Amino acid sequence: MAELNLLEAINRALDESMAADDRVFIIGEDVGQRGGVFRVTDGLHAKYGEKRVIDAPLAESIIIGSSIGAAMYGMRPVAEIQFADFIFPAFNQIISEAARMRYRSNNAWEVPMVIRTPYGGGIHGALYHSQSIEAFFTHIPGLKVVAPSTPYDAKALLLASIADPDPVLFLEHKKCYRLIKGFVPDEPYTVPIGVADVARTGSDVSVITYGLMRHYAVEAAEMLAKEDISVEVIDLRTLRPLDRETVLASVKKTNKVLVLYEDNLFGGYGAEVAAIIAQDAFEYLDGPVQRLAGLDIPAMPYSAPLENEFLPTPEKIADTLRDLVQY
Amino acid sequence: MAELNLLEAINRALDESMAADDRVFIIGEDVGQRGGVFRVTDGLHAKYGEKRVIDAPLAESIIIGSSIGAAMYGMRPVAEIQFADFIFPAFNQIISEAARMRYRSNNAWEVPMVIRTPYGGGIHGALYHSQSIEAFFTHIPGLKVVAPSTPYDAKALLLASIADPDPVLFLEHKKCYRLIKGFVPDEPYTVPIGVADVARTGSDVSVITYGLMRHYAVEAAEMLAKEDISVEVIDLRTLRPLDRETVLASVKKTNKVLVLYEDNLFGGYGAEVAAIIAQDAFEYLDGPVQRLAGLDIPAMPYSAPLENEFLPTPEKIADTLRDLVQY
Amino acid sequence: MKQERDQAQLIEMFRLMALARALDERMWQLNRQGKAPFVISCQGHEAAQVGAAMALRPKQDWIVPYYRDLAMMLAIGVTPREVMLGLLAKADDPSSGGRQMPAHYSHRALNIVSHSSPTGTQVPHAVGIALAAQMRGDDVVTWTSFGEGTSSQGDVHEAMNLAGVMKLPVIFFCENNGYAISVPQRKQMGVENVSDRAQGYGFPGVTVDGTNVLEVYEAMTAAVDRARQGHGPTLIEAKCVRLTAHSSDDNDRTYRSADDLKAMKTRDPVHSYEAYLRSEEILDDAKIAGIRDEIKAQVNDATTFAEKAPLPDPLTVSRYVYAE
Amino acid sequence: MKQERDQAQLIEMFRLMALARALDERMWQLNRQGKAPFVISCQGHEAAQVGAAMALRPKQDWIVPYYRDLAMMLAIGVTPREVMLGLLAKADDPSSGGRQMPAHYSHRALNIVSHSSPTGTQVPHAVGIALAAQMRGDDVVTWTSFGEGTSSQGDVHEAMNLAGVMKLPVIFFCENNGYAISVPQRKQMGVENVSDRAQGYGFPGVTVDGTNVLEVYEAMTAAVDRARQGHGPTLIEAKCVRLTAHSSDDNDRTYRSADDLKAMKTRDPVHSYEAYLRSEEILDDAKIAGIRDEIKAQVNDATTFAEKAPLPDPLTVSRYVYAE
Ligand SMILES: Cc1ncc(C[n+]2csc(CCOP(=O)(O)OP(=O)(O)O)c2C)c(N)n1
Ligand SMILES: Cc1ncc(C[n+]2csc(CCOP(=O)(O)OP(=O)(O)O)c2C)c(N)n1
Ligand SMILES: [Mg+2]
Ligand SMILES: [Mg+2]
Repeated sequence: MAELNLLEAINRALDESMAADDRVFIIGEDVGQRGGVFRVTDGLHAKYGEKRVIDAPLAESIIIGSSIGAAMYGMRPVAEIQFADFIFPAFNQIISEAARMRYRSNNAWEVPMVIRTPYGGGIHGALYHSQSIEAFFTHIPGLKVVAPSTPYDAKALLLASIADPDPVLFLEHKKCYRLIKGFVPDEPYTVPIGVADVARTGSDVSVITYGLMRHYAVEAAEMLAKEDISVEVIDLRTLRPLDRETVLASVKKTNKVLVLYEDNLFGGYGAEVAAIIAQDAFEYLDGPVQRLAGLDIPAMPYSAPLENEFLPTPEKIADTLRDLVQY
Repeated sequence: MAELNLLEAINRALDESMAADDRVFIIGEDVGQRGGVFRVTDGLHAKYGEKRVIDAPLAESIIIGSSIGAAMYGMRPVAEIQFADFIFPAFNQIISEAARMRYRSNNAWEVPMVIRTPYGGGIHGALYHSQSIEAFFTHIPGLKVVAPSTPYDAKALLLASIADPDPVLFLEHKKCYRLIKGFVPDEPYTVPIGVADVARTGSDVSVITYGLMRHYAVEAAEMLAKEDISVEVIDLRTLRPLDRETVLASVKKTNKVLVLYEDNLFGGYGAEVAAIIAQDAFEYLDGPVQRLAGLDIPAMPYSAPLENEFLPTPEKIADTLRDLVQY
Repeated sequence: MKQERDQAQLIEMFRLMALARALDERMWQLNRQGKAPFVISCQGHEAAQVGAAMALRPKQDWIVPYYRDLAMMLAIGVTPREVMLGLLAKADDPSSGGRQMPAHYSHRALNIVSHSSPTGTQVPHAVGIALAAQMRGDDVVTWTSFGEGTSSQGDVHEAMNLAGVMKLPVIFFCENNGYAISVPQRKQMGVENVSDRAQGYGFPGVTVDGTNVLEVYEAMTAAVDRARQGHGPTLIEAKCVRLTAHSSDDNDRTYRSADDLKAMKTRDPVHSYEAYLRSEEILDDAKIAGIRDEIKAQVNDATTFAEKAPLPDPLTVSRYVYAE
Repeated sequence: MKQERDQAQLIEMFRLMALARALDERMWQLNRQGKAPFVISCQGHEAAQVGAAMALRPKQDWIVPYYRDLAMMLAIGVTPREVMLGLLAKADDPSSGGRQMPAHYSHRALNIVSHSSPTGTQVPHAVGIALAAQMRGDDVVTWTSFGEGTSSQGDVHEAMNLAGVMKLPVIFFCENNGYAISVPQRKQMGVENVSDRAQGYGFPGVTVDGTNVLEVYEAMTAAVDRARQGHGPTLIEAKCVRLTAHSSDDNDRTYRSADDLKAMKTRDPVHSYEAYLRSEEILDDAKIAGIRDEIKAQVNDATTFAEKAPLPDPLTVSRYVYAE
């Protein structure tokens, strides 16, 4: 049992996978000697060599496209996109190819690959180093999308993703990389894809969230606990397939719900969660299905006074929950 | 006043725009002598020449990317993507560039361009000639998304889109191209971007929809009228900006709502509409916010027995509405 | 194939080309009869494909094709029955069980990789397959094809570039028929030859007459040898003709003059190869009639077989989104 | 610039290069002082950029730059004050009002186009601008720049291809410093020279010593003439050195040896140009001191000015998503 930050937990999972299965390889920009711009792949180049930790040319579509081919051949590629904001040149390969391969070939072919990428804001990354991208990818049947928020979950879910026979987009919140620490067992353990975590138990209102916002929600819940408001926080961990049961059970228990995410509000992933609740838990609702999310502007600006406006904060979350509880 | 089909109405709008403003030009694959694979640009090459109706190389990213540059220079490009399914190679240019240009330059630059593309299913187009793409693009602040379903709306909205100072994605349902006919005035008239249409007035239940599904919803409403069920059909026409007022007014009136779309259900555009209703019209709801949409499979298969399973039909819509009214 | 140009081989090439042509013509018939909603042809590309296939080892080498590659499919081992199952979108279609449009070939047992409709996306896959084969130390060559129009796509550039960096055992095979649907080559690129691109990636590029099966075979043999020896990729551009409209949804009279169409027919690769084999006295009327009879029977059999085969069960529509 | 290499011009080139260097060094100081969270440098690229700029007509030609182009910006007319406003993300930053990271240049009045962080997306924009200028019959040349790493992106291929087809008045300027962050050129491409790509698009490609301002100027002048005469694009590859880490977020000791770094310093373009001007007796100690004093005053002024300037008003965060 070691205390690791999120980044270290991911590094461990990569290392263990590569040690256990020689079909696993890493491909991406600066993943080699540099160990990745965030140093997530630190040490792996030295340990496994440049044939298994491949510094790719600066071209996202071929990073993904060649990983698809290698996966079809029988390898287990783990592709890194340096920032989630730079995944869009590979959008066509991911959604038209990786995600549709099994279906279109009537199960003859499969694409067992993982795409890892740091996403999310709050680190002065400006418009193109802060984005949330899950709304695009959770809409795609054939793809799985995982977004752990703790070192414990990150390690196990990355191992599960690499073992999964289908393509998995693995989202790493870059503000959590060094900020979030936690104990990670040395012995093997699992966290299955598709199972949410009740991060905090409560009875007055549920918050459905993931990523950095899980931590902000817990902070808000702690503030509200002092006011005798009991908040349940659900950390989805996997965004597709969504753990509907856990979400609906929580809403049916508390009868009030806030869907919280840091991406732009309109058309964000939380819209789907809210829509499911509004249809399937309608009879249990004692208040509107509330949403709180990032601003509807093209992306987070750089200058501090502007950047600070973008994200929900623990205070804003607490305010929203207070109103909702009083509804 | 002429009776035109959707395709002809769009052709007229292109022709009138080009005649009125020499900054307007068309660029796309096969748009020239061929007049487009659906013949939407028929006759324009002959009339305006190959400098204003440009047959581009087979490369979507440069079709959009060069249009962005030309728009910044002061032109009014109308880019055609031959099938919506093939827009993804240009995804990065559209969302990272066109949609963010004004914001990122603090209003110094703008990208007044239109991207026209046929979308939607039901024409034996299989996985890659049938897709709905609006969920990806309606999530993007900085972009407008228009999806007319009648010749009358299509002509006016295309003229409005070309005149708009911001980038507009203009979605043309390919099954409607020849199927849907209607009278189109010869004299000038306008349909503003951002205003929904009450396609049918009713009092028992509202259907919020757009595109081909508007016509299916009206069919269903007509069936149900015989059973004394009064259905209101809202055709959004513009998907972003969404006409929240019209949507909420209808729901507040009927107290029951079905959000209907043909794209895959999970994370589709209708999720946002449902989420807005669940939050902002909560007190008026006498039943769950119901959704009906395409299947959650990678895309519509080719073989007829499979293809027929994908889309909501007027019958399925009527069934859903019947249940909802009885709720 | 020990002796490179032994007669049996030369005749087999002819048989494959003629079979592809006959099957392709039958597809158009079925289309006109309303039985096949969509057809896209290999007519005019037969020599390029058969010449290429003959240099590959079926089931060992990997094939990453595009929609015009009917003759390649037959040469690698897809049967006419299987092809017809695909055309009619029947349940047992090995490509996709009727899920994809016809001519979106795939055949797992033959290492023929499933491709999609967006043009050019298959080229990166081929590079990834070659990378995997190189990593595993397998004796595998990967062949991928695309039209000259598709060479304009960014994916093709990125794929060739990576293959050049890593010296991958992959052959880029561009079937240049001068058109991307209606767009002529001069509107697609500022050069005569797509093969000129190769030197920008650090490997050889060669242009051959794609209507000459033997010329193609020779260039392919050299490229396969290169790949196998670890020297990396080759770009082969085969100048073909497109003897039909782009597809059954197209009408090429709107953009090709009657003269152009006529001129093109003089470059029919099946005719010219037949003439060559006659002039070399490898084939004569009787032998040709024998081959054609056999082909006709095969095509008839495939048609009947596929027409009788069951359509997919609608209940299967939601299967195989993920592993089951 | 009538007489091509008159002394004033040669000195102006030096002044611009030295100003860019001094401003750039100041940025790193501010970074170390915790005042500027992010810096990305032009150090080692000054000669390439100034040589290029001198062949362009400010406010008439269009500039589609990338993040290393500080010296180009200064040469076209962006002031040191404006640059510093951008570095410190102040409200009056002409690039973005502090919305983008530093070095994401834009200046509407100078026809300097806003670019983003995803590499290579600007290159298609340049082609579209050139297309528009050609359509309008305007006497405008469009210049766009990118690193050699970025030349691997599909967008760059698609852009060059279209420019070749339409013979557009655009100059593709590749600043090749041998690295894409940590990835050395040999892992990026299978060729020595990015300029080899041009022949695959049907226009000239030339490689020049990007640390030699006069050599760059000459190649640029030829390319500008070509463009102006309607002969179409040119690809110029300027071999530069990157004298700093990739950015203030990078640590290049993890992938460049001390020897490599030392060797690179010997190719410092500002030093070598100063030495050249001394050897030609165009500059001497006194003149250089004068220039450096003037530059120092400018850099100090810009720093103080920008430090005092107001930050953006948080209430503006939602403005300009659409036209208002
Ligand atoms: C990304 C994408 N854009 C557009 C299309 C529509 N389309 C299908 S085939 C084709 C032309 C292909 O031309 P070429 O590559 O030369 O191949 P050919 O058909 O001539 O063999 C086009 C534009 C597509 N399938 N995919
Ligand atoms: C699409 C995209 N992928 C990755 C990055 C991260 N990134 C920023 S600069 C850079 C290297 C650029 O190298 P090069 O083009 O040679 O320019 P240089 O910095 O050397 O001048 C990378 C990988 C990015 N900005 N955009
Ligand atoms: Mg072609
Ligand atoms: Mg570089």
